Amino acid sequence: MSVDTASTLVILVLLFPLLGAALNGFLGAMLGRRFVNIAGTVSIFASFVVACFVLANVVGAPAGHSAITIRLWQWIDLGGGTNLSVGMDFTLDALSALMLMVITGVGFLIHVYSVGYMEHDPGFARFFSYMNFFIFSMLTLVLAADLVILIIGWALVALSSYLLIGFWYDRPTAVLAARKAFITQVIGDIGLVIAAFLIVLNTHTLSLPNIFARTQTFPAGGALVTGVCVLLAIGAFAKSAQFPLHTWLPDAMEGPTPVSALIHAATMVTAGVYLIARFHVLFNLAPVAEGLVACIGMGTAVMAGIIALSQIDIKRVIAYSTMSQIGLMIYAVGIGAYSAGMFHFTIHAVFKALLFMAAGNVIHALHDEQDIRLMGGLHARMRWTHLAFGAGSLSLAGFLLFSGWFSKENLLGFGTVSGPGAAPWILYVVGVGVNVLTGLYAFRLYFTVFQGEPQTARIFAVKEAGRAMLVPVVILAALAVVVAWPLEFPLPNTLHIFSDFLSPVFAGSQSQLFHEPGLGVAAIGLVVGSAASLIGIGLALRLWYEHRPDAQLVLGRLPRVLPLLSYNKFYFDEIYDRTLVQPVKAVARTARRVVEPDVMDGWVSGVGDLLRGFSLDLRSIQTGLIRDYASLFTVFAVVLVVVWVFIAR
Amino acid sequence: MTTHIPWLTLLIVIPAGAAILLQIVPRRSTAMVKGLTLAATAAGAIIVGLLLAWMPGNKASGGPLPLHFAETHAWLPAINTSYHLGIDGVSAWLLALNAGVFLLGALAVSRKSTDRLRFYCTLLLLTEAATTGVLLSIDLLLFYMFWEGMLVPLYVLLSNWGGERRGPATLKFIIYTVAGSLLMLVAIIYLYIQSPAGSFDLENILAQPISAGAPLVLPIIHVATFTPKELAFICFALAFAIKIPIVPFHTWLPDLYEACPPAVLVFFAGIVSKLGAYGFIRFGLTLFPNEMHTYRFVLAALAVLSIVYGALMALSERDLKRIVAYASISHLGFISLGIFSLTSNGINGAVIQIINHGIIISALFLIVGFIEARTGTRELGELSGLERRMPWLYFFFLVATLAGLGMPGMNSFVGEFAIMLGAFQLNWIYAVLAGGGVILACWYMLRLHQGLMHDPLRPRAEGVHDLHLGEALLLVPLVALMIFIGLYPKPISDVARGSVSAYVALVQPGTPTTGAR
Amino acid sequence: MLNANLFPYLLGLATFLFTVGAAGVLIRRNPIVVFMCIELMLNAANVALVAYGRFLNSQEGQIFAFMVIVVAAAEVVVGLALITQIFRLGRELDVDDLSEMKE
Amino acid sequence: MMPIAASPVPLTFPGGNDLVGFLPELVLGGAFLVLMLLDLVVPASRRTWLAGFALLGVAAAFVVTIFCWFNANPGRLVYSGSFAYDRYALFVDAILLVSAALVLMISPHYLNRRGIHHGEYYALILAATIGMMLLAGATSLMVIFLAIELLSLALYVLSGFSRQEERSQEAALKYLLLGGFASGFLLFGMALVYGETGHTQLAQISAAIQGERAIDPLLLAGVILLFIGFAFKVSAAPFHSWTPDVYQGAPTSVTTFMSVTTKVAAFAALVRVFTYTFGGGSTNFYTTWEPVVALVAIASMVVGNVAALTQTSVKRMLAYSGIAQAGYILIGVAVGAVVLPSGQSSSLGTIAVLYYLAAYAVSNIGAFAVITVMAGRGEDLDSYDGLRGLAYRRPFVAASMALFLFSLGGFPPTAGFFAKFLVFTAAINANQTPLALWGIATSAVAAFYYLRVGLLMYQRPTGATDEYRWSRTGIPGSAVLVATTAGTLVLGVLIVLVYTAATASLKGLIV
Repeated sequence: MSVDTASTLVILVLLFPLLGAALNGFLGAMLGRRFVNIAGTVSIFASFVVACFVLANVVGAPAGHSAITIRLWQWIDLGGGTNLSVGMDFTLDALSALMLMVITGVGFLIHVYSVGYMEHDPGFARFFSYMNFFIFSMLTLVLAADLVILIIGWALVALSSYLLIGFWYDRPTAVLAARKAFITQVIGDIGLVIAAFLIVLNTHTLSLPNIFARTQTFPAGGALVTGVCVLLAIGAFAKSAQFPLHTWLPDAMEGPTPVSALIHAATMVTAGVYLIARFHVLFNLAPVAEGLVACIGMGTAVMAGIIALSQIDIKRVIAYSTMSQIGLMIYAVGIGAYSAGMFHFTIHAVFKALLFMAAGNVIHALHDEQDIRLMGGLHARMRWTHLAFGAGSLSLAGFLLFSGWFSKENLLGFGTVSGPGAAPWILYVVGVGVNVLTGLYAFRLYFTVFQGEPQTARIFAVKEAGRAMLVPVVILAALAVVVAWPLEFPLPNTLHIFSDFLSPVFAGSQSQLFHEPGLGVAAIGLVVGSAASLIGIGLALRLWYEHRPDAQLVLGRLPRVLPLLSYNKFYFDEIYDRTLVQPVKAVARTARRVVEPDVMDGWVSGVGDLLRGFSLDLRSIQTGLIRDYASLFTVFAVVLVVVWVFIAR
Repeated sequence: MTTHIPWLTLLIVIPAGAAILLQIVPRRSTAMVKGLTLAATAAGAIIVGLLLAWMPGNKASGGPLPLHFAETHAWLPAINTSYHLGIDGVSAWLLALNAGVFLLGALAVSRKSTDRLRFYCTLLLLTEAATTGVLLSIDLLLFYMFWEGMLVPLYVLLSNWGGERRGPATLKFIIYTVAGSLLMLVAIIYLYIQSPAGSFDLENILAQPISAGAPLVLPIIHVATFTPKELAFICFALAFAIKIPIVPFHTWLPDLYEACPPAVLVFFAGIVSKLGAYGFIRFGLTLFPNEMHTYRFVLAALAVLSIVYGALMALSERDLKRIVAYASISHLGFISLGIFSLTSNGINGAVIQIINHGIIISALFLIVGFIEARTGTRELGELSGLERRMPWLYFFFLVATLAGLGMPGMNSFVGEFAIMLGAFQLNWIYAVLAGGGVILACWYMLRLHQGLMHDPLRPRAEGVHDLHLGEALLLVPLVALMIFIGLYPKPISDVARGSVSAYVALVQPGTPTTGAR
Repeated sequence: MLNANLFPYLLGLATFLFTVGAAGVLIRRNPIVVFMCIELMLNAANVALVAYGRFLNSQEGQIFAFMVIVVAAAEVVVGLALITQIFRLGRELDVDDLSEMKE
Repeated sequence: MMPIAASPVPLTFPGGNDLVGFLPELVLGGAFLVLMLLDLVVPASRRTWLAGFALLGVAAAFVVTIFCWFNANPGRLVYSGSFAYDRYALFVDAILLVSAALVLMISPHYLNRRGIHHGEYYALILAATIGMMLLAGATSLMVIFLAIELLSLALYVLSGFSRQEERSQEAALKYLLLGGFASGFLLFGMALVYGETGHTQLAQISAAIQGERAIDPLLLAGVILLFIGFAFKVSAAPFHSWTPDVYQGAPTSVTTFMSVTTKVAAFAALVRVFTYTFGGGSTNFYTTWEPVVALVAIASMVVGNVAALTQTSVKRMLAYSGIAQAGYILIGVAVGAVVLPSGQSSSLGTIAVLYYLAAYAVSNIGAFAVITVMAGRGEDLDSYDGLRGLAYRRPFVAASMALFLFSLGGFPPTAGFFAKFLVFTAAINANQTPLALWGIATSAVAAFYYLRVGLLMYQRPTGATDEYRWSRTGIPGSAVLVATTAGTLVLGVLIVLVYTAATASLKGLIV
C-alpha cells in the first residue's frame, strides 16, 4: 500500500474518535442525548470501517511489504544521535491491523451498548466523550511507530481509563480507585521511559523499525537488553494488571460497566501483551527477561484465579478472571508463542466483553446491585442475557469447541515443550491447573447468579434489558461461540489462518524458549487441557449447582489459610498501604512539620535572631551619658595608639 | 529592516516609557490606564514575536556565543562597561515567555479593578522593563543593574498588594535575594579585575579566558580550599540558586506566593523564578565551564533534592497556594537538573521546561485565584465537588493538572523527558530519582485536582458559579499552548538548539555541536 | 637658652596635662568643670606645640598655639551660652542628667 | 603596593592671585556678613527673605565655583602653601553648596512650624558652609584645625537652635563637649605630627615623611590621633557615640544639613591628609596606617548597620545608617591611591570616595528632607509610626522616600548602588577583597532596616485619630524632593557625568 493511502487511513482512523470526543465533550451537553448517542457510536463505527480498509490493505499487500511506517510530522529534533529526535510516526502492519479491528469492532458494540446503559445518566455527554477519547488513545498506542509516541498513547489510555473509572466523581471510592489506577500506570510509564533512555543512548534512535534494525548494539542475553526488556515488562505489567502492579484493576470496577467491558477487559489491559509482542525482537535477545515474564504471567493467572473463587462482587469476579486470562497471554508471549498470545487476546476480547455486558444487564436490571449473594435464579427472567452469559462462561472456561477452547488450548499447547529444564513443565502443569480454576470460578459465578433460587424479592420484578443493550450482547455471544472456528485449530499443521496472518510480524526473530510442539505432544496436551476445563466446570456444577456435600468436604479439607488469602486478595492492598503509601505520607508530614520550619527555615531565622541580639547589645552600650561616650572614645583611642605604636609597627 | 531599529532597546524602553507616561494619565480614568498598560505589554509581545520570526534569517555575531540583534553603546568607558544588548536562541524564548506573562498579567489586572490601578500598572511595567533588561544584557554590570533593580518595583508591588502576611514575606524575599546577588556583585568585580580584557562585557571576558588561580590555603591548618575562580562561581551559583530557588534556599518562595495576589503571581512566578535558571545557562555555563563541570554532580543532587522535597511538601500542604508553590519548586528542580546535566538533551529540555512551567504555573495560580475568589477559602479540606458547579473550570484545571504532572502528550512531558534523558546521561540514578519525583508529582497534583473537583459538593461551594467569559479567555491561550507544545515542541527546540549546542561545546569540549543541522 | 635635654620633660608635661584633662572629662559631672578640662587638653597641645616650635626653631608652633587659644575662647563662648540656656530650662548642672536620648 | 604622590606643582606666590584661591569662600563670606546686617532690618514676619538671600549667596558662590573649575587647572597652592586652589576642592565645594542650597530651601517652612524661625539660622548655615569649604581646600594643619572648629562651632549652635526644647539643648551640649574633647585629640595629634616632621604644611610633611625609612613612634601616634579626630567628625565607629543622640535631638533641618555636609568636608580633608600626604610617603608608612583605617571602616559598617536594625526612630536609624556609610567611604580612603601589581597606579579609591560623597549627599538629604518637609506642627516626624500609611496619603513623597532608602541601601538603578559598587571595585582592585566582603555582608543586613521603613509607608493607614498629621509639602519642599529624586536616579544611571568630573578633579589634586 502506498504511503499516501497509509497516512490517509491513519489520519482518518484516529480522527473520527477524536472528533467524536471533542463534539461530545464541548457541545454534547448543549446538543442533547440523541445527538450524543449518534455522534458517539457513529464516530467509532466510521473508524471501524477504516480499520477494515486497513485490514484489507494489509492482507492484500504483496508478501514482505505488508508493513509500512509513515511520518505525520517531526515531533522534536535536538540533533539526532544520542540527542533526542522523534517523529510523529505510525505503522501499519498485521499486528496493528488486528488491534485496530478488535478495538474498533468490540469498541463499537460496547458504544452501542452504552447508549442503553447510560440512558438515565445525566453525564452521558461526558461519558461518550471519554469513551471516544479512549478509543482514540488506544489506536494511537497500537499505531505508534516511535517509542515516545507509543508512550504518549500508553499514557493517554491511562488518562481515559482514569477519567472513566472516576466517572461518577461524587463517589469517593470511585475517585480513589481512579487515582490508584493512574498512579500505578505512571509507575509503569517510568519503566517505559527509562527503557527508552537506554534504547536511545545505545541505538541512537527511538523509532521502532530502526530499533529493531539495530539490535546488533544489544549483545544477545546481555545485561543491557535484559534490563531494557525488564523495564518494558514493568510497563506492560502495570498496564495489564500483572503482579505486582495488579491491585488497581479490581478497584477500577467502580467505573460504569461498559467501561469495564471496553477498557478493563477487552482492550487497554491487554496492551501489555501487545507491547511485549511488539518488542519481541528485543525480548528474543533476553531469555532471562522472557522467563521472568512467563513466570509472572502464569503466577498472576493462578493468583487471580484463586482470588476470583471467593469474590462476591459480580464485576470483581470477572475482573479477576480478566487478570488471570491476561496472565496466560503474558505467559504465552513470555515463552515466545506470540501469535498464540495475540489469538487468545482476540478471543478473550470477545467473550470477556460479552461477560461484562451481560453482567451489566444484570446489574442494570437489579438497579446497581452487584453482590452475587443477593442474586440467583435469573435464568427464567433474563433469558437472552442468561444464554449470552452462559455462552461467555463456557468460552471463558474453554469448553470444547467454544472459541475460548481454541485459543486457550492453542496457547497451553506451546507450554508442553517450550524452554529447557523442568521449569517449563512446572509452568505447564500450573497452566492446566489454571484451566481447572477457570472452570470453577466461571461457573460458580454463572450458577450463583442465574441458577438456584432467587435470594431477594427484587429478583421477581426483574425485566430483560432493552434492545440497545441486548443486541450487542447477542452478537458477541454468537461470536464467542463461533469466531475462532475459521481462524485457528490448536493442533500443528491444521488450520492456522490467524498465525499465518501475523507471521510476517514475528517471522523476523524467534525466541530461544520457543519450540513448535509435534502433533502427538500437542494432541495429548489438547486432551489434558480440555479435560482440565471439564473437571473445573464439573466441580463447579457439584459445588454451586447441586450443592453436593462431598465436594464441600473436598474444599473443607483444604488448609484454612487458602480461602482466607483468596477472600482478602492475598492482602496486597494492605501490604502496599503499610509499606509504601503510609511511609511516604509520614515522610511528607515530617517534612512539613519538622524539616521545613526547623531546618530549612531554621538557619535563616537563626541568623536573623543572632543579628537582632547583637543589635540590642549595641543599643545597650549607647547609654546616652556623655561620660560613657567619652570613655568609649578614650578607650578605643588608647587601644589604637598603643597597639600600633608599640605592637603593630 | 531589522538592523536599523534598536529593537532590543525598544523592548526595554516601551514598558519603562509607558510607566512614566502613566503618571500624566489622570488617576481616575481607569480605562486609559488599562489601555495604555495593555498596549505597552502587547507591543512588547509583538516585537518579540517579530524577533523570533527574524532570528533564523538574522546573521549571528561571531565570538564564543552567537548573538542576534546586538547593540553596543559606551556607558562608562573608564571602567570598560558598556550598554551591550543581544539575544540568542535561549534568551529569545525567555523573552517570549516574559512578554507573554506580562501581557497576561496586564490582562489579568484589567479584568478586576485593582485598587490604585495606575500605581499597580506602573510597577508592573517597570518590572517588565527590568526583567527584559536582565534577559537582554550581555554586559555583566548592566545585567546586575537590571537583576538587582528588578527588586525595586517588585518590592513596592509585593508590599502593597496581597495577604496580610505580605510584609515579612516580602522582606524575606528581598533580603534573601539581595544576599545572593551582592555575593554575585563581588564575583563580577573579581572577574572584571582578573579578566585580561579588563572589561565587564561577557563577550570580551570570554574572548580571553580567566585563569582559575591557585587554590586558597587556610591560614592555620594549611588546607588548600577552592580556587578564587571557584569561589566566584559559588557566588554566582548562590545568587541564581536563591532566585530559582533550589532547596535549601527556597523558604522565601512559599511564604511569598501565599501572600501574593494571583494577578501578580502570574508574572512573578511566571518569569522571575526562571531568571535564575537563565542565569545558570547564560553566565554559569559560559563564564565557569570548568567549575560547572567539576560540581555538576553536587548541583544535580541539589536539583533532585528540590524535585523530591518540593513534591513531598506539596503532598502534605493543605493551603492551595502553598501546594502550587511547592509544586513549582519541584518543577524548577527539573529545570535545574536539566541545566546541570550539561548535556544537549538536558539543557534543551530545560529551556522548553522553562517556558512550560511559565505557562502551567500561571494557569494554576489563576485557577486557584478564581476558586479562592468564589469560595473565600484556600483550605483544600474545606472544598470538594466543584466539578458539578463549574465544569469549564474543571476542564481547564484538568488540562493544567495533567500538564503539571508531566502527562505524556502535554507540554511538560517534552521537557521532562529530555531533562531526564540528560540526567540519565549524567548518571542513571538522577533519572531514576527524578522519575520518583514524577510519581509523587502525579500523586500531589491529583490530590489537589480531585480534592477540589470531585467527591460530594461541600455546602461552602454551593453558590459558586462557573468562569466568566473574561476569566476563561485568560486560561484559553495557556491551555491551548499546553496542548500544542505537547503535540509540536519542535519550533522551540529549533530556535534554542543552536545556542544550546554552543553552550554545551563550552562546558563539554569534544561533544559534537549539533547547531549546524 | 633652654637646655635641649629639657625637651622630653616638656613633652611629658604636655602629655600629663592632656591626660589630666581627659581624665577630668571622664570623671567630673559638672559641665563647666568638664569644659575646663577640655580647655586643659587644648592647652596641653599648646604646650607641646610651643615646645616643639622652640626646639625646631620654627614659628609655626607658636602661631598655631595662638590660633588654638582664640579657638578655645570661641568655644567657651558657645559652651557657656549653651550651659546657661540649659540651666534656664530648669535642669541642674549635671552632664549625667542629659541622657534623655539614648540607645 | 606602592602609594603614589600626586604630581608636584611648581609653587609661585604672586600674592594677587592668592585671593582667587578661595573666591567661593569669599563670596559666601560676603553673603554671610550682609545676612547678619539684613537680619537686623528684616521684620520677623519676612524672615523667609533671609532664606532667599542666603540662597542667592550660595548660588553666587556656586557660579563662582564653576568658573573656578575651568580656571583652576592645574591646581596650585595659595597663601604660602596653606590652601589649595585645585579642582578637587572645587568639586567638594560644589557638593557642599548644593547641599546647603537644598537645606536652605526646606528650612523656612520647617522653622516656622517649629516656631524657631530666627535670622541667625541662615547666617550660621553659611558660616558652617564656609568652614567646610575651607576644610576641603586646607593644606596646612592650622587651616584644617581652624576650618574644623569654624564649622563645628556653627553646628553646635545650630544643634541647640530649638532653645525651648530640652532634647535640642542636650544634643547641642553633647555635641559641644564631645566635639571639644575630640578636637583635643585632633590637636594633640597635629602637635605631634608637626613636632616630628617640623612642618604644618602637608606638602612639606609629605616630603619629610618620604625621606625617612623607619617610622617614628611619636609621628605614628600623632597620625593615629589625627585620624581619630577625623573619625569623630565623620562619625565613624567606635568614635560615633555622639551621632545618634545629636542627630535625633537637633532640629531636623539642621540634622539634614550636618549629616551630609560634615561628612563631605571631613572626608575631603581626610583624603587629602591621609591618602595623599601620609599615603604619598614611604610604602611602609602607608601600610602601617592603612590597617587602622580599614579596621575603623569595618567597625563602622558593622556597628552602624547592626545597631540600625532595631531602631524605632527614623532620625536615629538614619544616624546609624550614616555611621555605616562612613564605613563604606573609609574603604575608599584606605585604598585611595595605590600602585597595582601590574605597575600602573590607580586612584579608583578616591574617585569612589568622591562619587560616594555626591551620591550620599543627594540621597541622604532627600531622605531627611522628607522627614523635615512632612514634619507636622507638633513634634518632629521621628518615630516609625509617624510614617505608617504615608504612601496612601502622599504617594509621591512616599515613592521618593522609598527611592532614597533604596539608594542608601545600594540598590540599582540609584546613586547608592554605584557608590558602593565603585568602593568595592576599588577594594578588590587594591587586592583588599576582605574589605569588600565585609561591605557586602553588612549591605545585606542594611537592606533589612531600610526596606522595613518602606513597608511601614506602604501599610494601609488605620484611620485612627492618633495618626500622624503630615504638613503639606509646599513648593520649595516639593522642589527639593524632585531635585534629590532626579539626582538619585541620574547619578544611578548616567554615572559617567560625575565619574568624569571626579576623575578630572583628581588630576590637579595637590597637597
